[in-house]
Amino acid sequence: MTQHDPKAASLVARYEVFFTQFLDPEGKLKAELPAFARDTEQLKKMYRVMVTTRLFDKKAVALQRTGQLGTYASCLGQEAIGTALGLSMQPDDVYIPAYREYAANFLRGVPMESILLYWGGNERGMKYPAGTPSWNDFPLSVPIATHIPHAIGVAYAFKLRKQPRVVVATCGDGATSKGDFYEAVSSAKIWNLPVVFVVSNNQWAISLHSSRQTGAQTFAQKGFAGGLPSEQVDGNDVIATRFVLERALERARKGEGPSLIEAVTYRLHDHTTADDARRYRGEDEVKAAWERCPIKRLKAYLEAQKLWTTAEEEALNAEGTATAEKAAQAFIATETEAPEAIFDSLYAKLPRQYEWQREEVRAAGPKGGH
Amino acid sequence: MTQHDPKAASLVARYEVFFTQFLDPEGKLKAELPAFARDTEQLKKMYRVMVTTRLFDKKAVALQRTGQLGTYASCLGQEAIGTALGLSMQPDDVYIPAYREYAANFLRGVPMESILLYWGGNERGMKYPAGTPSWNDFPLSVPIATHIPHAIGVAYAFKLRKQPRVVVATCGDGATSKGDFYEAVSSAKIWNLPVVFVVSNNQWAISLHSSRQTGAQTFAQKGFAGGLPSEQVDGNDVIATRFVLERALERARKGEGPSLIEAVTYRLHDHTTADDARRYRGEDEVKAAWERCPIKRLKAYLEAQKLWTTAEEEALNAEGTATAEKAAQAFIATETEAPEAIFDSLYAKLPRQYEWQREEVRAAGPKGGH
Amino acid sequence: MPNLSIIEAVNLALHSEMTRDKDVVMLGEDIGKNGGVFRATVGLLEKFGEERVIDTPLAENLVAAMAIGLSTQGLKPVAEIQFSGFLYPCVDQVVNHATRYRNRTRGRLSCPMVIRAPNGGGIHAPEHHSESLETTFTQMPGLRVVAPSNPARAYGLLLAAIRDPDPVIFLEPTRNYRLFKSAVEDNGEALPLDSCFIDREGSDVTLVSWGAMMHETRLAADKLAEEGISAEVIDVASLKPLDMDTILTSVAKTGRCVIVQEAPRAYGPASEIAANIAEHGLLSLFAPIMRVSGYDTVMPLAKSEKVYIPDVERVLKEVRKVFELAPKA
Amino acid sequence: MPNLSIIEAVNLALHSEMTRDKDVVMLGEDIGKNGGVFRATVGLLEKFGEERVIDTPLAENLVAAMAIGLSTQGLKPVAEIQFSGFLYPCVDQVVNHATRYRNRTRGRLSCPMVIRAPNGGGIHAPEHHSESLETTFTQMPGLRVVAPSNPARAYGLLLAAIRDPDPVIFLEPTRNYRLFKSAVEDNGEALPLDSCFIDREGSDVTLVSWGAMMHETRLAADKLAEEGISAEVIDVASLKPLDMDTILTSVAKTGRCVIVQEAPRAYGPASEIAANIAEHGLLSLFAPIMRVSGYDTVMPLAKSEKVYIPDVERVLKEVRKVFELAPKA
Ligand SMILES: Cc1ncc(C[n+]2csc(CCOP(=O)(O)OP(=O)(O)O)c2C)c(N)n1
Ligand SMILES: Cc1ncc(C[n+]2csc(CCOP(=O)(O)OP(=O)(O)O)c2C)c(N)n1
Ligand SMILES: [Mg+2]
Ligand SMILES: [Mg+2]
Repeated sequence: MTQHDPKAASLVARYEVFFTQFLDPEGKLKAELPAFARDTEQLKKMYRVMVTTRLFDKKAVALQRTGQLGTYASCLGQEAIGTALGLSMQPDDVYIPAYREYAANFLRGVPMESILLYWGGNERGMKYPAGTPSWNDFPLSVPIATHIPHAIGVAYAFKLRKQPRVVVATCGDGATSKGDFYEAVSSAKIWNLPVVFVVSNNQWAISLHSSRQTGAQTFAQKGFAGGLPSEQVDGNDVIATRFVLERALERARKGEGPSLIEAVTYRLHDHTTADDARRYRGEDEVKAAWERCPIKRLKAYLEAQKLWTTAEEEALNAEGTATAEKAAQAFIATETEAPEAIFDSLYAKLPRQYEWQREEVRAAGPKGGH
Repeated sequence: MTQHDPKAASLVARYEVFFTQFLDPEGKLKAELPAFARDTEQLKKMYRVMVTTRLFDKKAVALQRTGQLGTYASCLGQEAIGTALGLSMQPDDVYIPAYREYAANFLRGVPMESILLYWGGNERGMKYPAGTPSWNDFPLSVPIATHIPHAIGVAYAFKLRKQPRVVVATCGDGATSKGDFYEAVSSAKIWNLPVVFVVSNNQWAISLHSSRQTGAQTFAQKGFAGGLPSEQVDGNDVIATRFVLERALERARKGEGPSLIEAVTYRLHDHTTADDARRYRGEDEVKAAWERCPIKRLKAYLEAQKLWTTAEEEALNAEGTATAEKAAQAFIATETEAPEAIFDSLYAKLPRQYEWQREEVRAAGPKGGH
Repeated sequence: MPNLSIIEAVNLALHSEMTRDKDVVMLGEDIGKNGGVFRATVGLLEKFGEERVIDTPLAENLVAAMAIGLSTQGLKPVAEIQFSGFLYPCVDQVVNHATRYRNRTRGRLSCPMVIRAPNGGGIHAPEHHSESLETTFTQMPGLRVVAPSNPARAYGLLLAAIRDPDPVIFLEPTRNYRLFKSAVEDNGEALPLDSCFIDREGSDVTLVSWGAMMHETRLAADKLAEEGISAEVIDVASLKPLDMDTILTSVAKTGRCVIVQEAPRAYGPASEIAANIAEHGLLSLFAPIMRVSGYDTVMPLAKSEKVYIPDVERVLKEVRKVFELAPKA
Repeated sequence: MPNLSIIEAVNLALHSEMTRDKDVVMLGEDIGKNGGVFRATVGLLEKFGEERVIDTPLAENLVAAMAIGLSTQGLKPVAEIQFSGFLYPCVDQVVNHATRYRNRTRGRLSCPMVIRAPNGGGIHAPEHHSESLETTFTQMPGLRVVAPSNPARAYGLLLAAIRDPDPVIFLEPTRNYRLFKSAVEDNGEALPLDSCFIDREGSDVTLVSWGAMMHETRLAADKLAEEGISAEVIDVASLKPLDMDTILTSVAKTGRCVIVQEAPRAYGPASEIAANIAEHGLLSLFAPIMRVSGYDTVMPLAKSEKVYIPDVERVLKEVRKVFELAPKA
């Protein structure tokens, strides 16, 4: 750091990054729990969602390995963030995700098969069910970071209409390198918009380690570039993650403006099923990361508190496995759309100029998928 | 600021923004001067460059007002930054500017008429003279911010070749809202590149006041998003500006990496000659800004120190006016290029496919400019 | 009916539709107090307030993305980009999101939005301020691209663009913003977004153009008339979707076609029109289809822009070639 | 001579030129240890070190801009973009800077750089991974756009692209990366960047294509041969600048032309080729110029991509139309 001559240099601004954690990797409490986490049912619910999500993930990977699903991005090890997101958002809020935090999608009403359909290459997947909170959510975004600034427009619409709604936009550590991420962060506070940016720092962007992604010491501090309250949280501690999220969402809902949260986690799986992480990272690193797994730690805490029995665990596993299996069947049973469907949601009404193309496709009939 | 539970939250990082100033608006010393500024010749040189630049600017505006020059962006009030830049850079360094800091261009060997030719719509303007430091500099960049990430590539080349050269990229406050600016800032430290980013915060981006440009309290703190040593300086204090610039350049040259400097100044003129600032800002604001003018304050200091006489002032004005006049004449005397010149620097060798177009243009002959 | 310039007609359309529909919002750089660098948004801030007339930070990619976000919520954003040369930063957002949200959510989300920008050269502006961007956008599925050529069409097509349920790129003819005035009635009536306009009827040759180049094209038609050649002039107006029926009908009548564009020649809009004629109208052609265009060069700076922009002479030269190859009977 | 796949030929060209010229550097996402998502850069990091093989942060606009900066210093950067759908963020940097530095400085600065990307669909990849981007770049003055269709051309054209003193967009046929192997000699010899290749000689009809669609085009020619129709197959290879001479010579011989592209139909590359034929080769045509193309839709997800991508049947259908209108004598 630069040595400043106190006579010539005056302090103008100071920014600090804090890291919040309630449950350490062993499941030991570090501080008094927030209200929601003193409610046993809430604790069990968070645990159930994480475990069920992991069982879904296992099934999805299995489907891909057996040629029944396309490239799939696993959420293994990141279940806490999606769970905390889903539980801290209100139904009327809008979720603008990247692609990994499936637990949040599920909690907002997205059927598991919808996620499978999307990765399976069927457009039906992103038409979420009407009547659920997910109806207003944005689809999974494969193009990295470019969905984030949409949150500025959505949040501006809420403000314009004086609606007490909040937008939550998520992305990965790699996404923070794109201008799209920054342009949203830099501008959100100009209008004091109700938006919360969440960076799931899972340490890797495919093969690039987070330490090579930027010169910044933390991803949280990127929020300072927009003057946002910005902090780090242990993204594998579902309690801490939900706690800081609820705080940020409440601030936003009360009109106190945007914030940024860096949730520190770890991608336990390959980047996607098309990736082989052994090319670029060591087994030890991954083994060490398993020790910080979000499910393991909450389970340890619940058991230590005698709040969770082996029977409950078995029931949950059986139920979750069945749910995932049912979703897989529903996915497999879903037909590919009619060929001409590629024209039917292109415009509100297909311009007459393109009708002959639609007709050609309809007449040619199905070509068969892969 | 968020109240953190000390048991749950630990401090991870702290960043501070300092503002440096040696000469206050009245020209009073606030701290002991850095070495270079204890040399009277240096002080006079800085003063001469600023005054000469202002006289050039006056001439350029006059040429535009009389229909002899196209749209022109005035540097009125910002002469200190360009002067400090030009004097702190080495000949082998590379300057990647926006468009306002003409003093730096002049100090690096760009003839005044080149700047006039550019704004006059003659491509010859950006072909700087061989043999001067400017030969390796980048042209003025009208598209905002998109030139900044070029500094990453140039600085990387210096590092790869182990050359002790530094890249200086400048932009305005408005430019900091573009992803291009951020992508450069975020990545520079990954490779610890020899680059210095300079933001000339002249309070306005055409009609948008800097307070509406971003939610950030300072533009300096945007550097924290890339982990850069970042600071604010009084951009109307040529001594302070040169001081922090030389410090940053030295760090970069020694291999200690990139930095960001926000030079706080004020745009005394309309945005360009095509703009009328009275539409969006009050006269009082401008009047107050004149009190902080960089030339006025250095002159006050020099006179207080009895280092500057009325005779010297008159000589300088006469000389500067003559120089600007000579440049204007050279500009007016410079012919428009032959029509076919629009093909001659498009590719190293024009592909045969386009030769007929060049021939058509050559055959048609000059069409006359505006 | 007041006589208005094109820029005044644009301004009138914006006032008119913002009054009619409170979901219409404006956003862009310097559109508020400053009224836009070309004054297209003058008076909107005063009348509709800063919540609906949004001065954005300096980031075109953000402007496009923000418009997308606003539009998904049922608002109808009209974004201004100061010069079409600064539309390039919007490309990714437009092609990867604006044109796709409806499709990828099978109708759940949609983007009723307009991005307006002055297009083309001829005003001696600085570097990067005089480009012709049609081709950048006309190739994008799910998009509409409109380029009006006179005040009444600017008014009616802009209303249509704002009311259209899908994204529209609206390219305004920079150098003709104030070139002439003609009658514009503020009747709130939109013009169709999928049809060419027959600007002038004729029987010997079809001249096709749009936007600013319609001016030179009309002058060329005048000149040809003096020479006893009757030119039918078609204003494409909506480049995407492209109304080939009107063009093919005209070519079937005249047997000769010259297409006039300011954009660089290679892979430009004129090529699409020519290709369609070569596929569907070949048998009615008496002569090759000629294209008048800008050159395959970077848009020159002010002193040389006249070298680049096709003038009436260049239009006439190609028309004459056509009649040399296929003389009037 | 080893038999290589297209991706192996690309990798060989990179190894070969980095060995030959120490100013050649690679940059892009995951190109180092990971060897690139398609393995195009495998082995480069190990052989040439991380200073010359640069893993960049996740920002395509930065990758393009960094390549520009490197190239102005006399280095020869070869940037990889993981999928052509992610080239859109590079558009602004390419059109506003890479293609202009030489021109705007009248030769003082220049950008000898290559941006490589896999292009097109057919591998059941996720959303945004299967687009065809030719038209986005072919319209940019000062640029070269290349799209190889077999291993030997991938090798020779990539060497030429790296050695070219100006920016080149190099679009590789994703679904054919590993489709077949053929002989490639590592002789360091570049192929011309301004000429089409006559892939197969014929006399009855000219089939024009490039990149991945050359495969279906060749299969169509085989089928036509069985039917006694002799098709001349032209691999455009370099879309910009476009070698019309070779195409026009062929059409003068055959009198029939069908152009095959994967990109959406409207304003696509085929239209430029057809327009040039309509201007310079009209009199030699026996029949309309047909275009086989993707549809004017967003590229569908994996299950429906076959609906979009032209197959041999669609190529044959257009060819048959041509012979119906102009039967073989
Ligand atoms: C704009 C863009 N560039 C590149 C890619 C290819 N890609 C897919 S995921 C990914 C890494 C993303 O890393 P991060 O943001 O950390 O998210 P994570 O996958 O780790 O959750 C890349 C480079 C893409 N999908 N979009
Ligand atoms: C990409 C881009 N968008 C918009 C413009 C139009 N424009 C020219 S200067 C300017 C404001 C620049 O403000 P700032 O960065 O603060 O620099 P200043 O002019 O104040 O020195 C704008 C919006 C442009 N030239 N480039
Ligand atoms: Mg990651
Ligand atoms: Mg400014």
